[in-house]
Amino acid sequence: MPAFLLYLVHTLFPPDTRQPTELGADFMILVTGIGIVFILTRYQKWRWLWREWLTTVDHKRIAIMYLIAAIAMLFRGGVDALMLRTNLALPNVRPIGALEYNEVFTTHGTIMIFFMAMPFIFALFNAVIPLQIGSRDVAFPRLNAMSYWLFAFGAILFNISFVIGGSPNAGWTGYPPLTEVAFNPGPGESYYFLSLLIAGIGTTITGINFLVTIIRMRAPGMTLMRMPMFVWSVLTTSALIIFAFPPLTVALALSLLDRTFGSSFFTLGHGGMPMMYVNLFWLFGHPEVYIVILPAFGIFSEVVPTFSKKRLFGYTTMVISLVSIMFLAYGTWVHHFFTMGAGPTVNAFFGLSTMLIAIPTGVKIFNWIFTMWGGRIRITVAMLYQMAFIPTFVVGGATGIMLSVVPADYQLHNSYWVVAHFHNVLIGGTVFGLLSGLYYWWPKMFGFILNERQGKVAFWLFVIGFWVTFLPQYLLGLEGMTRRMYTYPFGFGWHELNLISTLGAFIMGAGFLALVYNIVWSLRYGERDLTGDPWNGRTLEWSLPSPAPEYNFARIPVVHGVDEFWAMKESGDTLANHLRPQDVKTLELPKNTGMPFMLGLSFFVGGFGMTFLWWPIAIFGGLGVVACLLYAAFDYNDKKHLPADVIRHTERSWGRLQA
Amino acid sequence: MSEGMSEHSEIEAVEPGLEFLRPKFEVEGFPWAQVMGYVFSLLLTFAALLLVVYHAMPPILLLAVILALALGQAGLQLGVFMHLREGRGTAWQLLPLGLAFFIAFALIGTSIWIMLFKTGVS
Amino acid sequence: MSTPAVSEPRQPIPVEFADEEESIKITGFWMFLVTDMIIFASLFAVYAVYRSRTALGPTPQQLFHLGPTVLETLLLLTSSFTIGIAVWAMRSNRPRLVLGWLIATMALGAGFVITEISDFVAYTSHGATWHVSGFLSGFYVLVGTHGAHVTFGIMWAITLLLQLRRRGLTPITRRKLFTFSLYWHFLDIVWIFIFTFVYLSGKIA
Amino acid sequence: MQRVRSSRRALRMLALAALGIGLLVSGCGPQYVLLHPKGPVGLSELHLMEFAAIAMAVIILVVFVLFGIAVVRFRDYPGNPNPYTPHWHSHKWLETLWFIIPAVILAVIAVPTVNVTYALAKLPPTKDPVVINVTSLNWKWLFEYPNQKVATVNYLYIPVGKPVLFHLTADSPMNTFWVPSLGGMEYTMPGRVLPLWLEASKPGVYWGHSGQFSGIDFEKMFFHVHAVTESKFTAWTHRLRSSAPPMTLAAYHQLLRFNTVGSESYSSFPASTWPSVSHGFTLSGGMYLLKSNNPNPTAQH
Ligand code: HEA
Ligand code: HEA
Ligand code: CUA
Ligand SMILES: [Cu+2]
Repeated sequence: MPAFLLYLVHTLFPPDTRQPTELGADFMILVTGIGIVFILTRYQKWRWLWREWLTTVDHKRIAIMYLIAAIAMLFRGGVDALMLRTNLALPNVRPIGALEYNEVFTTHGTIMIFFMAMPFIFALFNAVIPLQIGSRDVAFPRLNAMSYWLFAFGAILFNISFVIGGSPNAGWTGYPPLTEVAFNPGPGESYYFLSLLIAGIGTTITGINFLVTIIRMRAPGMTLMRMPMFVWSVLTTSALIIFAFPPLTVALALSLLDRTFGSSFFTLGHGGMPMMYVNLFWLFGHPEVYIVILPAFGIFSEVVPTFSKKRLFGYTTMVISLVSIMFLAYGTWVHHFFTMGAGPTVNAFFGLSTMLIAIPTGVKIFNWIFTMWGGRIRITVAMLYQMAFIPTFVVGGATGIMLSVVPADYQLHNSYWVVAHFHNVLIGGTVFGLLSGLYYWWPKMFGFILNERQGKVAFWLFVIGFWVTFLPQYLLGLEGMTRRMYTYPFGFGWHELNLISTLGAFIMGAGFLALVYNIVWSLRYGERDLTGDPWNGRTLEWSLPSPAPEYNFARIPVVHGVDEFWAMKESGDTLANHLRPQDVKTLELPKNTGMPFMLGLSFFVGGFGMTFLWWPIAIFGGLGVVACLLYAAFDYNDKKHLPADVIRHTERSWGRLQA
Repeated sequence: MSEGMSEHSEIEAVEPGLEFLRPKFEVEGFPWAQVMGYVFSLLLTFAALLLVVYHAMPPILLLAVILALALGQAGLQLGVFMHLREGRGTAWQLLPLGLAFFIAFALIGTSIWIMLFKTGVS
Repeated sequence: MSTPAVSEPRQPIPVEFADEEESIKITGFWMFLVTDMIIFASLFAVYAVYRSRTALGPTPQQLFHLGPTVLETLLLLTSSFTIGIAVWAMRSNRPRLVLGWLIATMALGAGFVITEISDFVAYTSHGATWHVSGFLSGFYVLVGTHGAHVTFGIMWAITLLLQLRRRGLTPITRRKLFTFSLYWHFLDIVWIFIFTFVYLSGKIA
Repeated sequence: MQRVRSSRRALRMLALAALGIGLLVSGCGPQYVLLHPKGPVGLSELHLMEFAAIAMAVIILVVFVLFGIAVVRFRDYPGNPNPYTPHWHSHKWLETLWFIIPAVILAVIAVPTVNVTYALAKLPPTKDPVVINVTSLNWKWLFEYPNQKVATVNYLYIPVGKPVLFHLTADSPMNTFWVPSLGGMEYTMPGRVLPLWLEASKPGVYWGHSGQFSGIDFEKMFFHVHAVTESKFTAWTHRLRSSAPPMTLAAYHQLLRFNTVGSESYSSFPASTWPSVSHGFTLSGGMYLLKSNNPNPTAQH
């Protein structure tokens, strides 16, 4: 028995993970875990948690769970970033060693992309899309919950790697053969492949779900060309997900087969070909960066008209540009490996296709500017993020164009120029967009408004910190500093700029803390949103109370044009004014179910077993998955009825029902 | 088991104005389309097999011809058996599928192009 | 369900689409097939690139026997036909026929899987395991993924059979049968490309 | 007013940022290796970069100005005299304009991009190159000179004014071979051999590094390129051939170990350390086949 325990401890906590930072993290997690369990037990909230949240199929609640996960992951990824920057502050001074640094930049990149940006956009999809298209729910509510739990357990599997067994350490791109067992014998890379596979299934399902929702569930009268622009962006994003995630799944699965079952795809010998992984990864990876930017574009297309009090400029060209970005996004992936010798014809072709994306993107930028032109701009926090986005993203896009100039990329590839470029678009585009959407839709999601003054403080810290961090990194790129170095020697002239950059990162960190303070403060003291329409909005979600009731619309609206709610308000004819008691019918709603949670848990158990090659556990998890699927197949009792009286009562309490 | 009794209530349940939603049942008869589809699918397969076994053409041409036969077979399955053009919102069935075919072939073609292209500094 | 936003067809539509909610699920299933198609496309791309990377192992020409493969093709084509008839029987509202043709489909599918496994066993017993070369890895994973899909399909068909027996033809079971048939035909299409692109073209010098 | 102040602050911020860039770039010293290339390849890449940078600066300027004007003129304050046009939502010519202008600018960048891409794939026709076979190992560089029959580790000698043709491969995870002063990088990958040519036009010692992360001691994969006159180069090869030890297969296997080493020189090298292309790349002397020889697989740590 002691021998077994020793084995267990040695496998789960191998010597090289017993370092101060990791022990600290272990301790933190333990304390937080005990704290949560204690609070839930103390206030007898277990049942509440299970019945109201863990089993929910309501898209609005799923949105909130996505949001919590995303903010937690922003924190985790941000702490990683601060560790990276601290290590690089001075030459040859390294608070964390190479081993940990490699783990930290890997988890930073992976978490920020897959477990921060993705759930964040899904939070907004879930919170907004059904309301904007005038629908009671998404097309497949249960699949929606399944997506969430697959994502959540994928994220948990990825995060426990830091405390159990050791994190992946081959970059967020996970290029072989570095990820093969010969070079990476620990469990880290298995964690990486398995957690991304699990979360990836969830993401693919989300893509299908929202695509079908938008295709089939729009309110009558909402033709394609009357959809709010955010809906268009989600439609194109979902299509991107559907076509982009399968190659990732294949790339990850093949790597896993190599690691676990000895196949020879990406090995050094045996005719293995690592470049195929690179090809498949970027077949996914490039569309992925548009997956995270298009929703941000959609958000800005809602925020700008609202706060400029003016219709969106160039609706048709906005749609054309979204759709062409969607198509072009599939045709550019080779720009991530121009330097893999595919030859001048291939490189020239993909260089040009990459440049082409600038055209539709530019159209959007100019359309936003001209939406503001002739408007009346109210500078709220949501609008401020948009106003920071335009200059920031244009610089990031411009430096991207310089990378697409093939010979220039020969020099700039994998240098800090690239690091600066992608933070410029990821933070300046995606994160600013998501934060803008967060402030904009927060009242709709939670029923109160985030304090604007505090929000502005967080905003300025974040934006100034951003430029101080990443502007110097362009110059570091020109100085020839390559990425993923855990430290650097003195004498290359890299130290001043690195120090400035580190300083900026801490300013950003302060901005994040201000943001969290803003949320926590507003939870208690924030102004309630009683009208349901705090910003004088233009689209249907603002026609509902905040937060929207479980059934969203007591009666499905009929749509006559773009900005339907704005038109209603202009004609003095809002929905609330003419909902008569006899319009309200008994509704059929999806019933809560524990299956999605159990499914996610089973995947988690199976994934954990496979990571450590503990086959009984892996098989147990697999059986759990089968059991969940069987349960789902034979479960016909998935609907509940919401009586018309209850709905009338709710609507009346909001003052939305005619007497 | 009750031979399809359960449908009748549902047929009555169709709302006025939505009569087209009334379930359409196939008239009893013989599944000619399916049988012909089956025969053609066998023909296409054996054509490809025979061409290859007897090396009927130069390799490149042969490859092209058997791939074309496979495509024909796919079209047959989609049209006859998967009833691709029936249903509601068929545009939304055809569009993604067409796109998927395009992307699938582009993906395979470009991967070959990128990975097998002979490079060299000359 | 609310009035749908898509333009509606003028003439009556096939029975499995009659229920709004179930027809949405069919649309969803088409989208799933799209993702699966891209998965297979990626695997085909892998195979295409790895075809010549045989290392010290056998080449396609040396490895493949067409005999079992032709048998597999016949079995799968026939099963595609039988499930087609099952859907036809569903549309003419004859539940008993549906059950019969569904069982036939499963039997043919099982025949396919057994033939494929015995074929794989023959290859590996000659030492052609996937460890040997990139080509063999690509081959086993492409063909094996398809085989796994068929196996999964058979298990799905079993659950379907049980539901059909219990509940007869309802909007829900009709939709489930129809999506299953889509899945099965889709696997047939994939197999045709495997047969053509892997086996037949492996025999072209 | 709060709103007025915050947008003014935004503008001031931008001005400051622009000034900062200007200062840092104009005051740049020799550490900006990409801006001070020492050979024709790096020079043509720099020219292209500068060209693209100017085009991008124009775009950025246009967007910033338009955006600035919009923000300043159309804020929502009482008595704003500028026209308020809430229903103005499209303009055919404007929208066409911003499809066309970026397209034109891109076309202007695209032409030289394509030209230089093809040009860099060709060796200069008149001169015959020095060939060097480069293998990246964990975490060191092996350079074999097939014509001079010598080999080095972690440093290179090349003649000035003569193109050098590198053949790049790896007997380890991927790296990129990069000498920023001379020109762009190219991957070293197991199972493939990629060509890259560079040329030094001035004598000097230039540092190189790997651009692709390859494990724990990746950071230490610096090497030095000594660009010397042709005669000095010949003398150097003679010296190696006469005084350095030969590289045996056993010595190569020593290099395969997961560690870092200093500079080393060899008077010869075995043929089997270079991949053979038959059957999709095999390597009889190296790690490709000798899995059992793989010294310490846990050396990641
Ligand atoms: C949100 C994410 C996002 C977005 C939107 C983009 C957008 C773009 N990216 Fe970026 N990119 C990344 C995220 C993103 N990227 C990431 C994460 C990496 C690195 C991954 C890794 O290796 O780890 C990367 C890497 C990367 C590379 C590879 C670098 C290398 O490794 O060598 C290249 C090369 O071409 C590139 C190019 C571009 C281009 C041309 C755009 C264009 O879409 C930009 C278009 C926008 C504009 C141009 C601005 C607005 C336009 C106008 C105002 C109109 C007028 C403009 C012109 C006429 C030019 N990116
Ligand atoms: C959306 C994606 C995203 C986001 C938001 C960020 C945000 C940040 N990133 Fe990230 N980054 C990536 C995506 C992202 N990054 C990717 C994909 C890579 C490539 C990885 C790879 O190479 O594989 C990368 C790599 C990367 C590197 C290069 C590492 C290397 O190559 O060696 C650096 C270095 O400066 C860096 C810095 C930062 C900083 C300072 C932030 C800041 O914005 C972070 C701001 C901070 C916070 C938001 C949280 C603050 C937390 C606190 C204040 C809490 C403090 C409390 C305690 C310490 C207990 N990132
Ligand atoms: Cu910069 Cu000289
Ligand atoms: Cu990209």
